[in-house]
Amino acid sequence: MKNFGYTLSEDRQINYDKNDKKILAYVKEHEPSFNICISCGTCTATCSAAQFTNFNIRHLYTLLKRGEVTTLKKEIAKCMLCGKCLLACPRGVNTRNVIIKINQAIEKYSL
Amino acid sequence: MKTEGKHAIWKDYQKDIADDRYFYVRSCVRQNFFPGAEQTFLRIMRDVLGKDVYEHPCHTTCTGIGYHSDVVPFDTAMTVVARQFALMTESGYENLVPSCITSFGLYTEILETWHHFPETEAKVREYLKKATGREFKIPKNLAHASDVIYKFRKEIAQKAKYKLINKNTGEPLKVVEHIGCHYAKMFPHVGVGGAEYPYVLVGMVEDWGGEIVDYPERRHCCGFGFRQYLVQANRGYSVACSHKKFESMQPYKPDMIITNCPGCPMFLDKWQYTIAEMEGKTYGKDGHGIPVFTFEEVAGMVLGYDPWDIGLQVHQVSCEPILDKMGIPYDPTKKFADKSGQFLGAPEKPSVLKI
Amino acid sequence: MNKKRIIVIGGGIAGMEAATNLSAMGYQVTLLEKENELGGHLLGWEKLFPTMRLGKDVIEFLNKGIGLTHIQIIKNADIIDARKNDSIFSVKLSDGRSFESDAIIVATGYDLFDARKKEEYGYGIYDNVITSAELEELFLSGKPIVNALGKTPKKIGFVHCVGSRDEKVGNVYCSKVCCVTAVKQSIEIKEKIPDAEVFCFYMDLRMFGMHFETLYKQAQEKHAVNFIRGRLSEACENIDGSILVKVEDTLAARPLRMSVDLLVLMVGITPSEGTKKIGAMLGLNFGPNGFYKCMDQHTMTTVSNVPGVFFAGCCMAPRTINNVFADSRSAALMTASYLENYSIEKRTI
Amino acid sequence: MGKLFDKLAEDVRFREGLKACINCGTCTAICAAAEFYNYDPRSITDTVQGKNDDEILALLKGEQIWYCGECMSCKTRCPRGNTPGLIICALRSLSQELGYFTESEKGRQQLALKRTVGQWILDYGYCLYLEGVTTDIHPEQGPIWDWKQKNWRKVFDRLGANYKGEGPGILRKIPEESLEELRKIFEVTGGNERFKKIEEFSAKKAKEMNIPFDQTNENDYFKYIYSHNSNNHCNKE
Amino acid sequence: MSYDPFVIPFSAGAIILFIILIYKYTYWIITLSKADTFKLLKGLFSIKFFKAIKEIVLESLFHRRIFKINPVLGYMHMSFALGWLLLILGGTLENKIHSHKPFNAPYEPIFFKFFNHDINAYPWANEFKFVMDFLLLFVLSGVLLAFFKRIYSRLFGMKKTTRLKLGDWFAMMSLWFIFPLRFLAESFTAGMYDNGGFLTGNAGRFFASFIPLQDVSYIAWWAYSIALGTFFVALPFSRYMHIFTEVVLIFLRNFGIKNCKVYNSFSAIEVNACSRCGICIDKCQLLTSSRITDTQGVYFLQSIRNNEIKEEKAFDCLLCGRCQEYCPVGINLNNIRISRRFEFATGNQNYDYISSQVEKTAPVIYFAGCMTHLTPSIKIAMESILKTAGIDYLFLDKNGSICCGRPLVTAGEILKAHKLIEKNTQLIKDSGAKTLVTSCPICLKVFKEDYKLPIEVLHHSQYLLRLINEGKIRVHHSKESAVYHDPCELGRGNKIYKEPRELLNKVVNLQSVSQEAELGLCCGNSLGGVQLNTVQRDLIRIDALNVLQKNNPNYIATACPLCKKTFVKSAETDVKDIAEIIWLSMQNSRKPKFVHEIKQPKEEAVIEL
Repeated sequence: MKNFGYTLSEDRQINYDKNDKKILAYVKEHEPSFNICISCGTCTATCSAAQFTNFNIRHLYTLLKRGEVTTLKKEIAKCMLCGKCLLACPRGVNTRNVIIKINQAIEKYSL
Repeated sequence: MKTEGKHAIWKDYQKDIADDRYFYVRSCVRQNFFPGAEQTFLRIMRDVLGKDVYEHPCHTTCTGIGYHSDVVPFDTAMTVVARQFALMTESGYENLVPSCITSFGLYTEILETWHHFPETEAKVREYLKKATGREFKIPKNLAHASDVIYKFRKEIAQKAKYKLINKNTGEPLKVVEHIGCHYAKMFPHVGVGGAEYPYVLVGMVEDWGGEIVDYPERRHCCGFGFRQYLVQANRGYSVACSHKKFESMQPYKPDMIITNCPGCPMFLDKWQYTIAEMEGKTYGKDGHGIPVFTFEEVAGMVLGYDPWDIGLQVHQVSCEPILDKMGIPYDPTKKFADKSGQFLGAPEKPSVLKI
Repeated sequence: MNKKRIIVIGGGIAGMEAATNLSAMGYQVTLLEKENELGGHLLGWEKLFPTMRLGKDVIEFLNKGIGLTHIQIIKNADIIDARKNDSIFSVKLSDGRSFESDAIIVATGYDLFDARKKEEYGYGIYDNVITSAELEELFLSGKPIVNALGKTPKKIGFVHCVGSRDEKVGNVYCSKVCCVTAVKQSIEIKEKIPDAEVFCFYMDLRMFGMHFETLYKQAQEKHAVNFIRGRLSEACENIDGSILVKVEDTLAARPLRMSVDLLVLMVGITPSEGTKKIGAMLGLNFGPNGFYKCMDQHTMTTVSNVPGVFFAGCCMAPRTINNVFADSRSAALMTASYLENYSIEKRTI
Repeated sequence: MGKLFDKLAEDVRFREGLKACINCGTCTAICAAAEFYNYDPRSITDTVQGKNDDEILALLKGEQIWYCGECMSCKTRCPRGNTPGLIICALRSLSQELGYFTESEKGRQQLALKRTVGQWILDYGYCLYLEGVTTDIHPEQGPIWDWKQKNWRKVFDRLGANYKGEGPGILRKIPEESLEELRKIFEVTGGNERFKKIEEFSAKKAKEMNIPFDQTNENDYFKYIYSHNSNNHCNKE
Repeated sequence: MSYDPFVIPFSAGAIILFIILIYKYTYWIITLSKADTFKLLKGLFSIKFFKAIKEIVLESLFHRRIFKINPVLGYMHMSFALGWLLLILGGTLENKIHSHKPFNAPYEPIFFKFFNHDINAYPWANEFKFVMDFLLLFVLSGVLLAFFKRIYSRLFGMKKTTRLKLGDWFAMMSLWFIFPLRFLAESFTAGMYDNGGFLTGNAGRFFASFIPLQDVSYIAWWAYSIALGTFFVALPFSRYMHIFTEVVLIFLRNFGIKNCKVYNSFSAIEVNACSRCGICIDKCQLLTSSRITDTQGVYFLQSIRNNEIKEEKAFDCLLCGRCQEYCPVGINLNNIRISRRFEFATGNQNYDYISSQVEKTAPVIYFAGCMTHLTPSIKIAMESILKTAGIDYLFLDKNGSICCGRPLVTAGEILKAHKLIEKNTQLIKDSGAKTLVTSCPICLKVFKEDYKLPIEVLHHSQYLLRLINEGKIRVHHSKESAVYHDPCELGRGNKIYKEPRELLNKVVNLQSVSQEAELGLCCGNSLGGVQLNTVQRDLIRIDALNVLQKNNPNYIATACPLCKKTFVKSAETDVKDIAEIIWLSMQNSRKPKFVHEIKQPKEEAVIEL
């Protein structure tokens, strides 16, 4: 193979059809309230971890809904499960359990 | 797919294209990479259609590539373009025909800007006067070379020796069209057929016997992106864009790609070689690439010009498969020969891409 | 019996209700409808948001009103001229008939946005791109939901704001009803095809009505409808005939591509041909968006610039059915006030 | 507050490009750069319309604004008639005018562009010039280009070009007086000023990074900016 | 030595039983951790041993705790345990006195009446006759109650009694038959030989009048033996395992061996020590409010014993601790629950972002806690109070909380929690403080239970009381009435019931509510209830509020930000944290002082005139 001094750039576009959504499916099955999330960001606004680091749980949820899990494991690890988001959520999503389920799914499918 | 739907849209985007006395301005990229194309254009215009196409020896680059690489300020670009206008005015022409899509886009953008911000035009006139003492009239008609060929596509079809048809099967050739981004994306009304379903190349292909295939990434940029290609560190982006297009068009098994922008054919041609070398992947039949042509070259082919006069030999992806399909005769020994027919030695073969 | 005559132009919800009210007050009412059936757009609607009540129930209700009164109903009425001489209005039809009246209620309604104008969505080109109205007809027909390939769609996309909030097509306003309609239709789709994946591509979800938000939540909770915040940029056809959509998931801040078996365009509400025609004939004022301009946004919504001409329904702006009922009745009152010289319709602000 | 915004607003392209953004994402959805870079024209448009100097400054100093390929696809689709592409042009101009471009890896590349395309324009009157495009820095041009380079005179002759010739024709020599006019235009319209700034700030940066720098294209700084890719321009967060 | 084949079922059963028991207990004992084994050995030769004996008598025989909670139930259990034991002892003694042999086969005392009919041939024969019959009657009364409890549990004031598994049915039935059969067997024999005490004797004579006793009595003895045998074999596989296990448990517990949050053999012993009395069932709000019927302590332990533990069962419990507060066996249900959750833990964590910088050192640390940041009024009140009291304190989590780790513990993420515990411990140590005050009982719990802090840890209610007593702050008593809601983690979790009430009594008229202190209700949002949905949580909150608001007090006082945040959602009454109430009272109590001060000069002026 010839060296051109560069390689094909990686595609950043979310390819929904290609994305594997088994982690999403696991979370939805074990914590159905994940469905009613409206991505309003209240969770992120109140998040304890977000006070110290760029941890954006709403953004992670949004990505997960599209089957985007590349950064999921690394990011979700920052959560301290303090449960503030759970109390703040205007839609009654069991945000705390969603995170627990995400972790379980990550383990289950050894992401 | 319902093509009548497209025809309905095409009706909304008719543009008037002058029918004679053109002031031709050349393209930097075309001259360097596809000199045969511009040559063919003039040949067709003058010899076949008997039109008056004037080229002023003193015209320069429009600086478009420099402008879109953001090293040339807008004022400068506008004034350089104003100078081209001046040359045109001085030579008594009114119909500007740029060979380059970037130029065409820049001219359009400038005229639009002047239309919305007259003070800018006034400023540019001062600049030009100050710098060169020249004055100019705004062109009465601005059309890209491909617009002009589109206008006379039927005449060309009548005079055609060959058609975009597989002579063995009688099937029309599957043609993928690629329109330069700056042709109509900025100003849909200046493009034949508009921005979403440009008709300029489709019209040619249809009238010359071919069949256009629409594919999902049809509108995607080839990836030139000016600074993105010109600086080596960014070329991964450039090639990735073309790669995306190839991946998207491959399932349709196109026989060839036709383009109206000088840069795109060069990239779509050369990137096939690069991707083959990088990824070991080719997009044509058994290891070959998909031949890429400029609209002038295709016009030349149907008119039966000698492929080596048109300059098909400087393509990286070999054109022979198409020539064979269309039944266009060619002398393989002359492909890499000079004017006198003396062999210059063949270029080395790529390790993956079949030629 | 009051001898005063009123012509109501347009036999949709607004026209029918206004006519009913005025006739009940004892006026001689003539109702002109261009089609050969009363009911307007409602005829093409199976279920209504947010309660999923059947559209035909509402039509039945309106017909009861007509039945209670003595309205002269003229169907297939193609108006070629309408004018006001002194205080008398005269309206001519193409079939030569003509009518006179002391007041006119214009209830010329709306047209759905022509989705072809959004070229990049490929409506009228790609077979599996349809409009919300076409989907509703499909529901109404009771036929199974299949796409152009005759297959039951497993992935369906709903594109909000098609022809609304879009300067490119010259409609800067919000059509008000599309958001909740998309939610309603996505629920219906899920009820008919439970294993389908449904996606709504929206910019803002304008759930302004009392129970709209509940419907929205139900769509998520009960039917797992997906909502992706981003305006569709283009739709292309894949080789298998499915539709490839390109959109930014603005909440993920990443571009997204997805293939759907059926793409439904939520077409907006635009001023109807009739609105333009009648408006020109009677010299009515138009607002910047081509709907009728009323005398005052807050206080005189149903009153026109021509004394004796009053507005009802979507000829003024996009409206929900309950709004239409409200202002067709208010139009009736204003008309009565005009005819009886109460002159409360003359107030200015 | 708004100082930088006002400077941007002096650029006619900015006034043309920015109406009022509703963050719908049509531009990003169709943006080729957004597919391969950490780039989001929507958020850039939103940022500049926020008029916050700090945020605009961050843009001017950052990588983002240099990702755009200026294909202008964004203009076609915007429901509010904005053109993020033009906003980018304005931001890039300002970034160079104020010397912020050297703060970012991609911005620094402006020097390379100035010394190739920019120089070719002034020297030859062409944006691209055969001699400049050699397969050692353009390997993707492939064997066919090598062949052409080896025999260019003959090939151009074969194809009826007027290479370096008098009068009209392909790759003709642009008359000296025309080139003079061109240079004069650059002088009066601020083209040279732009070039000067690119050179000055780059030299300054090279010193700061202490990488050897000179007027040729052979110096380490040039080679560095021309070929260095930190590869953190595409993350999926 | 007397023998008859019918003793085989009994003897076989007994042997099998003891083999199994010995196997199980030795296994559990040897798998105890080193530290625990050491405690065990030390305990055996210490006063603790006798403490244990005492407790065994009180609990395992007299069932004191059950008596306290439910006398009838207590009597039932006692009749079985104590009655049966005495029967065995009595029998053995009687048998010893009768046959002067040093050894007897174990079955001889059990079937004494079958083998010995020469009924007056040994000392105190009549006394024995009476006592043995009396004990039999005592046990039989218990059997009767048990029977009624099954068919109608309300009789015992229990809304629900434990649902049984097959093995349990088997064991229970055989148990129920044992004593009636013994009664019949002994009566028949007594009838034949015309002897027996007031019970068996009379019954015997009565039966003799219409049954051919010589035919049936032998069958009765067989049946009795079989019943015993069956029961013995079924015992280890049924809830009756608790009979012996509880004894072991009491020993170990007295030796200072504690249940930890990771499942170990001590946990196993606790699980087997559950008598499934079902007292925990009624105490569970998930049953009474949320209609969840299968997760209560008894079922949970049962599912562990049957290795059929489901994720939901592990995760829906509130960990409010009401059940364990009332468990007669004193099983630490919360920890066992957590230990099962631990098995679902993932350990995927990255807390490197947490800084380890304290802004200053101070004698007192105030740690608000995450939840307090959601209820700023508490934070503000505390800061104001501390400032007024002139305390030099460090607000450790002023700029956002590093979580204390308890929420992770409740989710079973023990390892993750310890990362946070380390980080916080470091910060606390670096601050050089002597006292740590927190507003959040959840934090308090973990600080006290899992942190090994060298300093004093107080909930603000304790600290504020101290400040008042030390005269550092002044409050005054208002006319307003309030009820106090015991937060789970503060009350049952940390056994802090007194201080908050004392504190409140200084400033308001504290009314009592129907369920408080140990019986205090959970607000429903306990972080323990990981899996509960909004509806289930709301039901709990609403019921709890109804109890609190019954006598519509001026406000509901609580001492936990989470409870406050939860209640305000739907309380008609004003919900205030103790700190807020104190701060309010402090502000009011300044006024009179102030007025008094400005009065002074006026009076002087009058004198001058």
